[in-house]
Amino acid sequence: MGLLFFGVAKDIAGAAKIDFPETVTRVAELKQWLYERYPAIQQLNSLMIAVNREYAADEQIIHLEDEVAVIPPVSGG
Amino acid sequence: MGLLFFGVAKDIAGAAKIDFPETVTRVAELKQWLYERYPAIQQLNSLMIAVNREYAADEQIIHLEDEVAVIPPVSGG
Amino acid sequence: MIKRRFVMQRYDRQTRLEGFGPEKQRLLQAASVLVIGAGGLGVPVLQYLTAMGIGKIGIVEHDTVSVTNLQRQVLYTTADQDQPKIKLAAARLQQLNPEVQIIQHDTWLTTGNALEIIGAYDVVVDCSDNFGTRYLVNDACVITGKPLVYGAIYKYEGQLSVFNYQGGATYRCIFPEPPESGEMLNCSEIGVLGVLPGIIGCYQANETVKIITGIGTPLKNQLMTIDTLHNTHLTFNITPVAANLQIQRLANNYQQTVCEVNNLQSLSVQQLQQRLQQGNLQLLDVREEDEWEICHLPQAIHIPMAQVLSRAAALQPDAPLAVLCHHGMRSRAVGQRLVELGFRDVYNVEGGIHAWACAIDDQMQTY
Amino acid sequence: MIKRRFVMQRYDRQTRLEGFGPEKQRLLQAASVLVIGAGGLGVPVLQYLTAMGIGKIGIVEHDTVSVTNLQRQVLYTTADQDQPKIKLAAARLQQLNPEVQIIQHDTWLTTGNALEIIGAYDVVVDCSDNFGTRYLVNDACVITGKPLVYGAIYKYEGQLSVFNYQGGATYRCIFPEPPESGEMLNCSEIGVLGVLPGIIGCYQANETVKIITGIGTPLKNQLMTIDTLHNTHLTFNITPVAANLQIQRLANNYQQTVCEVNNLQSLSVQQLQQRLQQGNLQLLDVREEDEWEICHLPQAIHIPMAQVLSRAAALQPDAPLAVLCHHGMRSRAVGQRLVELGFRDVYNVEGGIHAWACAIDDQMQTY
Repeated sequence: MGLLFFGVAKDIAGAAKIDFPETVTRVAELKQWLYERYPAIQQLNSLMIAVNREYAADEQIIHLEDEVAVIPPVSGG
Repeated sequence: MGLLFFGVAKDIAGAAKIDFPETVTRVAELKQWLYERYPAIQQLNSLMIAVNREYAADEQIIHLEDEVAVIPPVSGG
Repeated sequence: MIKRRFVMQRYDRQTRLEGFGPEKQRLLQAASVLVIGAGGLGVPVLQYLTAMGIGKIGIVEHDTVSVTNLQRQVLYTTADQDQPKIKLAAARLQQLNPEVQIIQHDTWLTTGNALEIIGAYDVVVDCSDNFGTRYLVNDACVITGKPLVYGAIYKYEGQLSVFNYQGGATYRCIFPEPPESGEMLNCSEIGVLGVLPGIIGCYQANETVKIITGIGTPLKNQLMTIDTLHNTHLTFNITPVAANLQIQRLANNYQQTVCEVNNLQSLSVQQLQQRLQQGNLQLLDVREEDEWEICHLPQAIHIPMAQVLSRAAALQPDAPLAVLCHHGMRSRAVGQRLVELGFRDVYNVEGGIHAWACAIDDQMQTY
Repeated sequence: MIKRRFVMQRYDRQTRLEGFGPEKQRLLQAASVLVIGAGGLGVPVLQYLTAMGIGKIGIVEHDTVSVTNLQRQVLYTTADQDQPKIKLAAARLQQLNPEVQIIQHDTWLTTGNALEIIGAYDVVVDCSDNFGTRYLVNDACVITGKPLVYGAIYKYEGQLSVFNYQGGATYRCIFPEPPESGEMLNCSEIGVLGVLPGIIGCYQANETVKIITGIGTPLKNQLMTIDTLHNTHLTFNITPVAANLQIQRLANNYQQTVCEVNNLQSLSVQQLQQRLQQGNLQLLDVREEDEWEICHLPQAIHIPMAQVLSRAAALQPDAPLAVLCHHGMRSRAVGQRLVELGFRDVYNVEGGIHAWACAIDDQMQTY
């Protein structure tokens, strides 16, 4: 179902949605993949990954058909 | 997936969601069923029925697994 | 040159926004928007469109501020009661942003004026509160070719859409005809949580900006419902019906109603004396003939309680009206009934003519 | 008795609402809410909570009104520039509803005052604009056991949640640590569409009312994202992390920042004269030594342009500062740089000392 970007992650990735990287099978790997592909994302320090609308910890397994969201903190007020 | 009520239809039905009536197969029949079960709904005159988040005309067929929404007009401002 | 710099500084937080920029700001400044109603929905729409720098904003409103407005109409103050909303709104919006041209249409929208008023603007925002006006606005927008930003509320729910925009669906494409009986649905006797019109009105302002600037995806051919109790947002696709896009003339009658339900208010006899001196008050005495003979106030209209409803045509429903009896009990019942009949500004004189005799006029005969 | 009737009349549209009623209104009137920040998010939160009749509302705010606030902070007016927001907000909210007790905390929230201030309220609404304050608010709410209504915005998007409510998740359960470098993310140089904080702030007010009255389903253990460009609303389930609910003390430093980016402003020489007479202005002359010898103003601090950045410590970054040169060009460049460095209220003297000599002091030598 693809990878959805929010907030500044959308700006860094330059897209609201991309195809899910086929080599990735766990949340920790996804983060690593993101950091390598989009180094600026590392500056976020905290980055919420949600799989099928549920917060997903590093060890969680991701399937190709899952909807995965990449949600950074935002501070504006 | 059931029958969702909005606005005053929710008040008339006394519930936000009920099981879909098994005897009904088309939108026109659903309206008739609603008018009989909840006579006050007839006063609405216009009543939007949506099947799977799409506006549905009277002749449209409804399946048991569809999500059906009953949306009356509201006027508050 | 300095003026230009100043203008851009005010909108700096928008113009530095990627995808917005000075060119979108200029589109806002070149646009005109008509907001129909300066009540629950209209207040946030007007506040944010004014702040963001729309070039010209028209307001259609003919109501005065009532205390029951204040739990949701945050542009008005407690001291504003009985003042015309349109003047108050225009003055405060100009203080917020003097660069915006505010046009006051101090009237209800009618079949007689709708086409002319709506025809003068680029975008129409429907913030009215009754079905009659909503259908009138829809039809007039179709006839004049104006996009219509629709918002409506009920209890804890809201509906939003953008009608008649670039060939998209209209209000009549989802709700072809108004309810026959307004009794159950029209107006808002049911009540509304104060913040709900804030949410829906802000979305209306946002859709208006999207239409004017071309950013994002406006709710064309979509109806969005919002349930604020459970934060449920559903979007339904709707389809234009050709006949509804081809309306050529308005209907004869839209059964418009004036909707804010005013509760029966109270006047002390001291307040009554003051209001009578000011002269802007109808005074209705509902006592029986023999009581009236004993004593009465010279300004009073005398209609015994049992005849009030059949003779209500003798009273002006839009002007302030105080109801008086012996001790304030019968007058309360009559006042309540007049409010229900649609009288807009009704007061019960507490303590009745007996209190007047005791506190104001010790020459008056008591009984 | 009359007071009581009046109270209920103001809230009539809520109290006649099924599922709300007078008993929920009494819960609002018995509750106290702390709103941190009276800016983009804080303004709608304060307006609607005041209108709806919360018993006591505290405001934490220490900023003044800038012209760049006015595209979204609709409680303030163009004439309010440079005035303290907290005093303006408190006065206007009292006019809206004098029955609400408004408490002014005229300070930034710090590790020194957070626990005391937050501890005095039932519910906390975070309307701040920087990560430092957001983490401080979260931790202080956990320590004092207060539910936290969270809202934050970025460009066209918003986030909403209710943290630390009845054992639910906290801010740190989804974002354990703040970004290391604030450069990219902190504050709002990126800009924001004026109406976005209106939408998010109204939702925050709505969640606050839900928490206080027990109606509906607050966003406990949920993060809702709103994309206003496409009207996409997604709700993500989140899980409490036990350690985050057991914070016992605040961190030493939250790297709080003051966020509104103030643009370089302008002063005419006439305005400069007036401000110098009022005495609340630093005047920086950035011309070269030989120019200074020809003429200068007695109040000026003299730092030639090339040395300003290395000697900026001689200037107060929080107090108003006017920059002067010969014709107003060099001073513009320096002023811009000082704004970028975080100086909060910087003016370029248009026309420079030459304009002063021509318009104000014809005894001054020109060159």
